[in-house]
Amino acid sequence: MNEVISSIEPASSNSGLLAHYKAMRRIRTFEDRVGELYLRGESAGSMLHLSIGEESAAVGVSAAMRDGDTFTTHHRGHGIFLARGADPDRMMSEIGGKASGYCSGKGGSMHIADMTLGHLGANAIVGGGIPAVVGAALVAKRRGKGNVSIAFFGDGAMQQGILYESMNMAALWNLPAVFVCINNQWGMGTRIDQATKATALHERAASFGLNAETVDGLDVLDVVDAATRIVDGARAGTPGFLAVDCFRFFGHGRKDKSPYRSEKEEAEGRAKDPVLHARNLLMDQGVSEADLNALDDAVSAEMDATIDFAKASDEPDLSSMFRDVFAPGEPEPEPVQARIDRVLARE
Amino acid sequence: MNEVISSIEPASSNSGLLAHYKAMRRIRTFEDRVGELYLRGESAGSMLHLSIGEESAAVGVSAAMRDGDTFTTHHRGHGIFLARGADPDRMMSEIGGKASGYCSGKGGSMHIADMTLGHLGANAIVGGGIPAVVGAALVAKRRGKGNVSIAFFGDGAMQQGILYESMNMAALWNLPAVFVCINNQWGMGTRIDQATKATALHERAASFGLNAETVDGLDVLDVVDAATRIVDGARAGTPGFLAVDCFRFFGHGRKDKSPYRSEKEEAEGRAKDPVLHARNLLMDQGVSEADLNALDDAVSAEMDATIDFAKASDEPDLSSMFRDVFAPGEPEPEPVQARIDRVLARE
Amino acid sequence: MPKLAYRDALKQALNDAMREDPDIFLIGEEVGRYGGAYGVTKGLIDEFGVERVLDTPISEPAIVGTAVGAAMAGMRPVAELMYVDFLGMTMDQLCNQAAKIRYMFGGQIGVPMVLRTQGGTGRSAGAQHSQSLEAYVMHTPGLRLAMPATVYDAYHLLRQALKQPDPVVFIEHKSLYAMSEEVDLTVPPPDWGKAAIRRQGSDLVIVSYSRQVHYALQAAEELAKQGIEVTVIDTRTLNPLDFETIRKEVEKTGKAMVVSEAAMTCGVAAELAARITEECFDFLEEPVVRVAGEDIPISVSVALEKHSVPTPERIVDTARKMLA
Amino acid sequence: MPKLAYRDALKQALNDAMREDPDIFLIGEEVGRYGGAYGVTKGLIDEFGVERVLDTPISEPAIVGTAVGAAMAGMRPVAELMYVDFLGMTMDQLCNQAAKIRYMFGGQIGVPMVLRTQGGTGRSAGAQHSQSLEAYVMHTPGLRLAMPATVYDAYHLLRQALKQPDPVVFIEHKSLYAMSEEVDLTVPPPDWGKAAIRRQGSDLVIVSYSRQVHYALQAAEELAKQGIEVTVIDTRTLNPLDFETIRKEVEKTGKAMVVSEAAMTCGVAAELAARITEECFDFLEEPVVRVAGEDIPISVSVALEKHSVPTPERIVDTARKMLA
Ligand SMILES: Cc1ncc(C[n+]2csc(CCOP(=O)(O)OP(=O)(O)O)c2C)c(N)n1
Ligand SMILES: Cc1ncc(C[n+]2csc(CCOP(=O)(O)OP(=O)(O)O)c2C)c(N)n1
Ligand SMILES: [Mg+2]
Ligand SMILES: [Mg+2]
Repeated sequence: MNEVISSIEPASSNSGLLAHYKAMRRIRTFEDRVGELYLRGESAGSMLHLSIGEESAAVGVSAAMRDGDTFTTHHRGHGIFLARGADPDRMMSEIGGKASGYCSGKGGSMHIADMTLGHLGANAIVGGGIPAVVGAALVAKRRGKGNVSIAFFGDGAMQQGILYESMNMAALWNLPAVFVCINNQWGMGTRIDQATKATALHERAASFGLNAETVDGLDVLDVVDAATRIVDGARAGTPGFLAVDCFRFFGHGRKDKSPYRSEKEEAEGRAKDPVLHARNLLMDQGVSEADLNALDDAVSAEMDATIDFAKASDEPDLSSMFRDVFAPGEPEPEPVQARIDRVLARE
Repeated sequence: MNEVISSIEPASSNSGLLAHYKAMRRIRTFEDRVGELYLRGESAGSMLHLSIGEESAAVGVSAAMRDGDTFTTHHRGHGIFLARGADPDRMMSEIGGKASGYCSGKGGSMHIADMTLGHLGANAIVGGGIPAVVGAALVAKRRGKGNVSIAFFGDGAMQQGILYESMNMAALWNLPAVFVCINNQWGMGTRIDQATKATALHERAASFGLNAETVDGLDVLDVVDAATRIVDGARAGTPGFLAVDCFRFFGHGRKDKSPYRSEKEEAEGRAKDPVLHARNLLMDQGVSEADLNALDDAVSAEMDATIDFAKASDEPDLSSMFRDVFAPGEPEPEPVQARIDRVLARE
Repeated sequence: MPKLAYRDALKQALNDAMREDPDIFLIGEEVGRYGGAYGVTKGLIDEFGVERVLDTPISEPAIVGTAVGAAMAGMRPVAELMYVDFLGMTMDQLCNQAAKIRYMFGGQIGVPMVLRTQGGTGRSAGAQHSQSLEAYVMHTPGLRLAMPATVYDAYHLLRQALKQPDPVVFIEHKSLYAMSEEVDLTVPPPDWGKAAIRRQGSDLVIVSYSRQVHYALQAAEELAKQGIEVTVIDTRTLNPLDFETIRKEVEKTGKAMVVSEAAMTCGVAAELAARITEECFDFLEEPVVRVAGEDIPISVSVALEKHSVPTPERIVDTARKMLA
Repeated sequence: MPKLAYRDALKQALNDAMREDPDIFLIGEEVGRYGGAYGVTKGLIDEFGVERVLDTPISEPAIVGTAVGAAMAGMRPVAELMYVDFLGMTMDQLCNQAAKIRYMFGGQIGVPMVLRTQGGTGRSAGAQHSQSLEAYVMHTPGLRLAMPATVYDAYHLLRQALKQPDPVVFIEHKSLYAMSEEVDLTVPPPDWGKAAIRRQGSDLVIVSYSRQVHYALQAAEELAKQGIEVTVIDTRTLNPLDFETIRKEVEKTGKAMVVSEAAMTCGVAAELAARITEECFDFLEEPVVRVAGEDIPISVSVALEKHSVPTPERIVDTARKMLA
């Protein structure tokens, strides 16, 4: 038990349910904390999208991944990044726009990335991160180390044309690419059946020649199984598509109260709680509530600390503003102020 | 027989084979003539794409259309426009970049249009004309006159994402929209199976909820039947997709010798000649070769005349250059020369 | 006089225009049930129904393309792009189709559509949700471009845009939505394409548009305290551009500054500076100075974001140097 | 010295670079079996195989996005956009992704890709195949932009582009592909980002790039006969822009003309004119004159097309008026 509590290694496909539970709990708790930070107006960014309710997608697919695999996420990608082993402190401070964050405070929640973990980047453009995995998969195939590249996106992105162009190329070239649609039923205030007549999402991918499945996200072990099939298929040269059915527990943004959803739908949706479901399964399997509470507390403590870390971190220095537009060593763009001063100081 | 020869009305779904044959023959002959004009360097435009081999798609689908229906075409759309009743003289002079052309010489082969016939425009952007039919279908539905809007495009456009966005919207809103893919097997030097693994093109459309079929273009009557099913379905509120299998007889452009195609493929492809096929059927049905020759001669004469018309037409006047950027009555953009002169004549 | 918010003036304009013209309809993401990401279209779906307020899938290229087709077929669509930052997905339909159709087809038909969108900084929305991309539009022949700075203009420029025979890109500023002003909408508007002189001074002319007009006016207040009187011109539209008003004012003072939130290089400020210089050269005592956005992406960091675009302080400082 | 065509110099550059760097690969429509719409990549697929010369479906957005991902994953893609006119479909991937990734991610990674494309008039290819869209690129922070005018530069600028750590948009001119020049490629190239003085004169400086450099040189020949000596600067790259060379020359003559095929309003000519004016104001005897493309779409009509962009005649005429 203890080593599970202390470990923050990404759970693998043969980790037990307890490890998956912990991975999901860490996401749930992180999102709770970042939501509070945001509501207190202490996070940078006017937009914050929580993945609460989608933890099994992040953890289940992550379990089918291995070192060297790369991935892109969308605007609701905290969970996936955590499942892949992200440092929650540096995540929290990046979301807070602090210099100690993953992207030195320049990216924030929607543009977080970490090359060392294969995270090629979150994206604020719906569908924007999808084609990059085709390129990364192309390279993975060249390098021949058996790695895959996975794009994570929401059901709303199913209506972006670039997804079909990307899946077609991946199929044409037999690339180790996987397209994971986290179907939380909603895209802002639009329910999936208000965005398309074709709600059996995997059928579209199948029509382009990919291995395609839809899995219910309630039980993380089901997601692990389906993801393992799809991801292993991709490693073997047939790109795949996986839709994970779940529910967006909160609003689109943390402040959105989802007035467009009925009480009934909210209640039914929240009933499909993958974290609670795993917890109950564990208790059925004889894990004591005390142990689970201990684990939850340890996770809470870990995540509370991220807030302190973020608060204690500095804002980025203004001198960093012109850095990173181009590579180190390249001249930085001339600041407008410098131009003005030179122009006016000419005499 | 004679009235058929003299009429250039678009053939309707209950016109006999003879009318369809004539419509196809007119396309074939027009394309022959414009090809000659081009090879002699007398047409404007460095690009000319002939629809020879695709006549049954143009005529067959056109037969399922009626007055008030609108359509967009692609860069190989002469045949469809002719089938809808275009004046070949004004087509030829437009392709020649002459003032007497449909677009006053500004558009040419790839940007020809005629609002009076519902032709919302050819397009030099592969897939560029597809979403416009969703908008036109939206309007047709509002107006309630039972009209449809049809997008014609090639197999290469099947790999453009905007097609899927457009089909999805048409399905979502039950629009009278039809998507016709003229599958001539090639996109420039890329055979369809080199552009996608999913060569059963209609399956993709079906996965988005459209009525979708593929029909062999050899026999124009088969195309008429399939097109009538699909188009009538669209009039009834279920958008449709039709792939017409055919072969691109010439190169991508008239000067392209298609070195990337084998002798064998060329021969087999050209054997699938919808015009010859219809002619033979007519003879089997007892139409005399003499009558058919007479018809062909009449068509040749008509098309020869288009060349003379185009040649006799004037180049557009330079004064027309700044016209039509904005609506009549709006100030025209200031010519660069006028700006320069004003700037330098300031003292 | 009643106070009205920029956001509500836009809604009012849509509401009034839709009642007048049955061919106007809205099409875009979240414009209906959700009421628009910034609440501009809230309630319109109840007023006009799903037939005239179309919530779409997330398919920007097809949304703009659908509007193009609907406009050609005789209606007057108002397509909404939630953020101007998404323009990059739609520029083929906007610039190769909408902008060129009248010309390519020899004047047979126009594309009377309005593309409503919003841009600019101020919400710490990051590099892909904070841009000012009006230069892409202004550079494209065949497109009109309006960028309202005031509540009054939010209403009247949108009403006028909805009467144009050609495609209009209408760019709102995300930081102005909540701005309220006392305004009498019954005052007849200036002609479409006319600039407005927001403040009259004798020392320097500042030419701007959208949110930066307010920064220029704040700067003008401060400068007045220091004895410097500036004229502030709000171009209101960038295509058509009312250059005559700019010329007259610049010829009076001989000094001009252009202020734009867009990246400086090849931006709107470059065009305005080049145009003023070539047309008013003999009157200029100083080079036209560009106070524009930095040539960098916008950070999510509040601190970095703020300094990525012009500030009232920089406008004041620059004006003082120009008059030193 | 051997004669080499612009088209073949480009192929040579790709060939040499691909032999040197195994991580370079080509990806685009018809770049392989067909050899490129204008024949630039002909034969490279035989030389390097389908693994390094990838023919793609017609999916511009995904082609650019794939290149972005491959570049981030450690290779060096050369994506081809058959016509710069198709940029509109790809600007999200190019401008929101490729251009901003290094910055958004705090410098963790760059996107060392080259987007090869071609633009300009001269083939009566119509409104959607004849544009000069470099201003969209120049206005976007994070992108490099190279536009070779000579055979030598076609080779060396492409070789240098293939060594850049950041995304480079490389725009060829369709009317230059067949141009042959006697050229010694072994002469070491100027540093990346340095402008070239193509002709030295004392009366007027003409700043240009790409095909218009040749029009400027033709005009200079003619002007010389009339006793007017002009300096012709070829910027070679627009980002980085070698302004120092421009400044030095303009300060010598006090007169400058910028020549660009792109539409005038908000175009590259606007930026160059604004920049020259603000930096060289006290040296200018005349306003910087913009000889640019008309603010209209390009017609398929040969006659209209020719007059939609600058001609040597107009450059000559304008120079004479400037010196009158
Ligand atoms: C190209 C683009 N269009 C629209 C938006 C605005 N937007 C942000 S998230 C979102 C909904 C996305 O829904 P979905 O893909 O299901 O993801 P979810 O929010 O449910 O996780 C929209 C419309 C955007 N960011 N990018
Ligand atoms: C967006 C875009 N990409 C590429 C091209 C160049 N191009 C013109 S036609 C063509 C092939 C199109 O093939 P298909 O759709 O099958 O039509 P076909 O030529 O066979 O009629 C290509 C690649 C273009 N005009 N537009
Ligand atoms: Mg969703
Ligand atoms: Mg084809």
